[in-house]
Amino acid sequence: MLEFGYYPGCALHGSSSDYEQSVQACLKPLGVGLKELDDWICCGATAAHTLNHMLAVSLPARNLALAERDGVTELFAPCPMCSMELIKVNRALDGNAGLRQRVSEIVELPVTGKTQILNLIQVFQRIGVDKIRATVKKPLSHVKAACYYGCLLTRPADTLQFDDPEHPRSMETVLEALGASAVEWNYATECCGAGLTMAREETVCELSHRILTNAAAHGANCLVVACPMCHTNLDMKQADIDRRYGVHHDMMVYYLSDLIGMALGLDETQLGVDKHFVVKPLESPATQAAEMH
Amino acid sequence: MGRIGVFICWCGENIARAFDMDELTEAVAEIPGVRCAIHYKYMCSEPGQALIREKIRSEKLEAVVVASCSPHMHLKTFRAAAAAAGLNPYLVEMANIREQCSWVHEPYEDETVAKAVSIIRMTVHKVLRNRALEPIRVPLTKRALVVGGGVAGIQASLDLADSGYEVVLVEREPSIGGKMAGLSETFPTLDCSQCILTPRMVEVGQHPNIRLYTYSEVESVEGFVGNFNITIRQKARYVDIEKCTGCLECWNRCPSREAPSEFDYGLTKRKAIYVPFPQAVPARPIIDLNSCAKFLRNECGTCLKVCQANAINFDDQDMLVTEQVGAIVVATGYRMYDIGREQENAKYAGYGEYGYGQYRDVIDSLQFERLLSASGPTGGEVKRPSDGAVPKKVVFIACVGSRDNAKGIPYCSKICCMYTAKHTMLYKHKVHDGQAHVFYMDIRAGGKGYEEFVRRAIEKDGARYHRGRVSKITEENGKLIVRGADTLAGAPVTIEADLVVLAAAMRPATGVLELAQKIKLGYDEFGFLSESHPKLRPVETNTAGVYICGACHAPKDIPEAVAQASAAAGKVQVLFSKGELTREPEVASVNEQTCAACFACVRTCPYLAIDKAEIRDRQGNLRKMTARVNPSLCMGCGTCVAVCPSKSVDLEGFSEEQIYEMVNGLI
Amino acid sequence: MDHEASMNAALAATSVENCYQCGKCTAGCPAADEMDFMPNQVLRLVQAGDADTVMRSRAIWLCVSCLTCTTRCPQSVDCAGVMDVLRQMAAGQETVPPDMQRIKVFHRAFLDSVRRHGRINEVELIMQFKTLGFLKDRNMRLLMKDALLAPKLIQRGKFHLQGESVRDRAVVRRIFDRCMPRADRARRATADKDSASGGVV
Amino acid sequence: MSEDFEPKIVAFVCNWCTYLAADLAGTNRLEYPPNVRILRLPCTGRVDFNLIIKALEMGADAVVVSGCHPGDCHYTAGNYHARRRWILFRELLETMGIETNRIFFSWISAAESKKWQHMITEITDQIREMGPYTAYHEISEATA
Ligand SMILES: Cc1cc2nc3c(=O)[nH]c(=O)nc-3n(C[C@H](O)[C@H](O)[C@H](O)COP(=O)(O)OP(=O)(O)OC[C@H]3O[C@@H](n4cnc5c(N)ncnc54)[C@H](O)[C@@H]3O)c2cc1C
Ligand SMILES: Cc1cc2nc3c(=O)[nH]c(=O)nc-3n(C[C@H](O)[C@H](O)[C@H](O)COP(=O)(O)OP(=O)(O)OC[C@H]3O[C@@H](n4cnc5c(N)ncnc54)[C@H](O)[C@@H]3O)c2cc1C
Ligand code: SF4
Ligand code: SF4
Ligand code: SF4
Ligand code: SF4
Ligand code: SF4
Ligand code: SF4
Ligand code: SF4
Ligand code: SF4
Repeated sequence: MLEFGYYPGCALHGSSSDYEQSVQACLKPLGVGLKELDDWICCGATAAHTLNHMLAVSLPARNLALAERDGVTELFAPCPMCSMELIKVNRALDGNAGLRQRVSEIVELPVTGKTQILNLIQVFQRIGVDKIRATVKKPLSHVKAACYYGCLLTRPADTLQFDDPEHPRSMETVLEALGASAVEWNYATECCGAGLTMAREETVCELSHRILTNAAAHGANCLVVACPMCHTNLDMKQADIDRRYGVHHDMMVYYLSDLIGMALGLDETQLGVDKHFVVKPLESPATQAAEMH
Repeated sequence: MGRIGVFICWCGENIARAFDMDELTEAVAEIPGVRCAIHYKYMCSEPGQALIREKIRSEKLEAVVVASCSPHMHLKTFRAAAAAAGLNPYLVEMANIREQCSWVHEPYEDETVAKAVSIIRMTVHKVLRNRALEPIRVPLTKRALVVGGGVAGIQASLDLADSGYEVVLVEREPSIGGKMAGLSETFPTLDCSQCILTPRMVEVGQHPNIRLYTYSEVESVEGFVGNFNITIRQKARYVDIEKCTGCLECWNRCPSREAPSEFDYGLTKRKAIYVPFPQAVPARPIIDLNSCAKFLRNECGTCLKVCQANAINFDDQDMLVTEQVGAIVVATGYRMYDIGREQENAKYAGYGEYGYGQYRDVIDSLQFERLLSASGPTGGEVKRPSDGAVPKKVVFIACVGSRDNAKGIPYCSKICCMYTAKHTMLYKHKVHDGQAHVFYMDIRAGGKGYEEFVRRAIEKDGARYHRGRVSKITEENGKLIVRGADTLAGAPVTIEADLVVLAAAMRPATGVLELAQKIKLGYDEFGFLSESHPKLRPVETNTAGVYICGACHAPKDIPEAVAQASAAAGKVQVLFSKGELTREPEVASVNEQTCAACFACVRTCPYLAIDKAEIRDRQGNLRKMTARVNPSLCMGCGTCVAVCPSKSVDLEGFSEEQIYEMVNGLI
Repeated sequence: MDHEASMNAALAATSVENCYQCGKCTAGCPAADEMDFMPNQVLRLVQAGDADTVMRSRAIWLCVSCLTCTTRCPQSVDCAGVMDVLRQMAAGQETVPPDMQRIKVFHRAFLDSVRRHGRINEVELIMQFKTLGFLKDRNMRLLMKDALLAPKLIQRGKFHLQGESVRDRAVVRRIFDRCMPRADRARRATADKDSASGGVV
Repeated sequence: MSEDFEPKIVAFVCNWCTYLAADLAGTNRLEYPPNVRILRLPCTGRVDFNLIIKALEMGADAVVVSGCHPGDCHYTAGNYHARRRWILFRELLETMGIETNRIFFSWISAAESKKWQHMITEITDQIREMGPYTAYHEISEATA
């Protein structure tokens, strides 16, 4: 059985609790245990590096220090913003003894920056795509997804060393194991506005609108994300976007974990899919087949 | 030795003004080993030289020091004079008391005189330890190898062959011609590339002095300047080009048409037995086993049946042949930077953001040349690959790969600004209602008529130039959405294009590094071959007898490649103009008994003149390893002497002993 | 390392001097259309030593930190990092254009919430952001706007009215105190007061 | 130091750059003190550091090594070798207690006759100030 340290980050304990529900529900049948990091603190997100460089280093560093204290070597952070901030600090600490010492003093715990950070997709990669394929109970042949990575899952590429920042393929690979298909489209790594959700709605709506439009134009019947902020912008804001642009996107936005859960035979309510703002049944294979006749 | 003659020159007043010449001469006569010391008004004049000759004979001098001007001025003169009197010329040295003494110090000062004496004493100390030397003679094979049959290799071969030397031309592809054979029209004059190149190709094919090996590679190179021994691998072609008459019946009848055409850069398919292009030299087919039905499935054999000349041979094997040459010209040219995501080396990260290889209507500039070419897949009509539609809006992107540190190529590819301007023009000439857009960073058009050419593309043919790089290309509804910037306007620019042409960087040809290692050529971090001196020896290399030309040296256009090729041919002719090669004998040599085989010298020698050698006893058992200098390659810099930890290398003319004794003499 | 030194180090790490003004950052920036200075112009002004002009710009606040520019820059300039540093400098200097105040206020409210609880308390954050934002730009519509969304969130169990706090809140405060320069701290003291009254509204 | 101390300076110069600069200084009649003795070598790459010590041992008060500018070496890279060796050697000399401030490295191209003139003038003045070099003999006596 695999076990990872778990850093939920604020969003998963707040307005993206459906994501946490989904992650936990789908990992259980795959035999993955999560051990939540004790007394973790917020990573500071965009706000910290917008306002104070040292804080942007220290807040993630405190969490890395907690992980090191508790002997956690692999830490799963489902929010790409959190995982990117954690990795960035890891890299900054690595090979800079001066900074390590200074930061250790600030966060009151020794920190070396050696913990390996995993995002959602990497957790699935660790489980093994073949194992997932073997565990699938209900292949998702009716799903034609546009995999949306957003900006932070793959960037900055040389720091994260995760997937091609221009043409990532890791989500597609997982989806194919589920029997779903993925469309080729153009906005897989275009930004949705991420952290500006509240502060600058017009920007966020415009960017998200373009993403939804492009996905539909390329024949996707849903979007798949692995980021709470992307989900917020594309799902929660969808009604707002519809109103603003006089359209009706009506696009399901799944977490990658939702689809895995569904393929493993879990109920949508177990995964928290019912808590999304846009909820509608995707055409099942049966109805699609019926239409073709 | 102890019979040294010292000849002190007045140089009119130039030297004599500074000294009392008699006193100086007397002081010099005191130096141990000096047999006679004489002063004279003009040593380099005929009477002066006669004086030296006479004294060499009468005093039976064993060595000579001329104390006068700089050795750069007259060392050759005096060595020749000594030789005329029967003295080995390497037993003559000069003491520079003019440039470095009388001209720069106050006259008649004691210090000045003392200095002149010590300069002469130092030189005497040295010449006492000079040895009689003979110039190194190297036999010379007056044939040349040219590697690469692009326009540069063709030019070099023809120049050499026309001046009467035999040329061995080795081309890796089934035909010569290189990239130029596939170009449409060429800047800056817009003449048709094939029209000017194919006659030259035919000439190569028919020239009595040129032995052409196509579909062949250099397997190994041994020897050195004047005496290279080349092994050439002739790859199996499965068609005997001696028997083949070139009727092309096989080509017409071959049923397989699967492989992407190399000549059209994948824009069309070709058959399994094919001639690369109609004007190929030799105009003989070749079979690509990877797409031949007989070879793959034993299902065909049509060509075997139809060939009247019995030229098809499925049992053909690679063959090794050897050739002796005296000089080598490398002209292996370039290849395009691979814009796609897959790279042979992670350093050259591809351009995922441009969708090359993903969107069919994003092509590179060599592919666009084919679309423009009258002999190309569309017969010269501009039609885009995806659906054959005539593109009404074409975006050209400059500096793709070039000047991009993040992708591993910081240099400018130099010609893409020009061919991009050419592309916009030719496109406009063919699609009158079309609009060309160019994204560029700087326009680099230095050359005769080049700037005017670019201005014509903009002013007359209406190409719209945007100064900025493109960030991303996406495809929507059959249009390519190009997102760039116009930094002069200070705004992002989005263009919906029908076709996008990427002016990819030029990189050296594949396999050039292996070749360079075989020939012992230097190359830069990008794999371009290094010249000996960027200004004064631009086509020579640090390996004597090896020359470079064309785009294997750096990105360059046809005029430059051709000029360099003629220069390289000229250098070979200079080399061949002598009966045999003679070299200055002031070279290094290794004391093989004391050499510790650390090979520090091997690594430092800039001319790769030192080899690792084995010393074996009579039974052939390895006794020890040693370094060994090849006197034909050593240039006499002495770097090896300084690095040898066991003091086992020494340099003739500047030996350890000589230099120590000179220091001794100075102080 | 004090705040300024760490900012200078951060700016140095961006290699801003390597920028050769190709504009690829601008071309890919999702926010460029709205910016007063294009990303490449921001870089140019910093190179030219005119940080003052860019610190007053709207561009640095419109940047959404998506890293597109940094990812594609041919000179490996960390353009997004430059934006960060400029925001940090501008935030400390009160040169933020009026219509960008909201963004800064949001980030500040965010950090205040973290400072107080160790994690984000979303309800509090929204309340504080809305009131502070309202005090800055008197935008009534905005004040009311997400009030409509809140019930839906609560209904979906996505809003924790209580919010979470970490056990060791004292250490969080100490971390903040060590990182924030004195001037910032003084200002935050007033922000604390504002938010206290904000809580009442 | 005695008033009439005249330093002895040995210059190891390459045949292709600095030697020609010294020639040109002559052609241009650029005066400089006669204290320098020029020893022509093919390349500064030939300069073995034992040579420098030898010169000091034999009574030189200063040593100059001068050749082509980086990138202009007649033999492509000899001057790089010389420079690299010098960096290593300097430490060695310092541990031996030899004053490295009496050893001068410079690049002087064939055209830089003025530079040659200035350098020699300056070094001569400087060494005249420093006085004769006796340390070597003191060291070798001490270690003997
Ligand atoms: C899109 C484009 C448009 C251009 N348009 C123009 C133009 O309009 N005007 C202009 O002046 N220039 C133009 N050029 C430049 C022109 O193509 C080059 O200057 C010219 O081809 C260089 O000639 P070359 O002989 O050095 O190299 P190449 O043409 O590359 O020839 C090299 C030859 O060596 C062979 N070879 C390589 N390695 C080996 C090996 N190991 N052993 C044996 N053989 C080997 C190759 O097969 C090839 O035949 C253009 C270039 C491009 C990319
Ligand atoms: C400011 C400046 C800086 C430069 N810097 C560099 C540099 O850093 N690197 C570089 O590579 N290049 C440089 N160059 C370029 C360089 O000067 C030229 O490339 C080079 O000098 C050209 O050499 P040439 O022999 O063709 O012409 P020239 O040097 O002009 O020589 C022509 C000779 O022909 C003689 N002559 C002319 N007419 C007649 C006649 N009718 N009969 C007999 N003799 C005649 C002239 O008197 C002259 O001696 C520079 C040029 C300039 C202007
Ligand atoms: S040998 Fe030299 S110094 Fe003597 S006269 Fe001739 S040029 Fe002058
Ligand atoms: S049919 Fe035979 S002779 Fe004719 S081209 Fe083919 S191989 Fe040559
Ligand atoms: S045997 Fe091969 S090459 Fe010959 S005709 Fe058949 S497929 Fe073509
Ligand atoms: S020649 Fe022009 S297009 Fe080519 S790399 Fe240089 S500047 Fe860029
Ligand atoms: S450096 Fe000296 S000891 Fe070493 S291999 Fe060369 S000659 Fe032999
Ligand atoms: S003297 Fe120079 S060229 Fe000759 S072998 Fe030694 S290092 Fe090589
Ligand atoms: S992409 Fe990089 S080099 Fe180009 S303008 Fe932007 S920061 Fe400068
Ligand atoms: S990080 Fe900021 S400046 Fe860079 S592309 Fe994204 S929004 Fe634009």
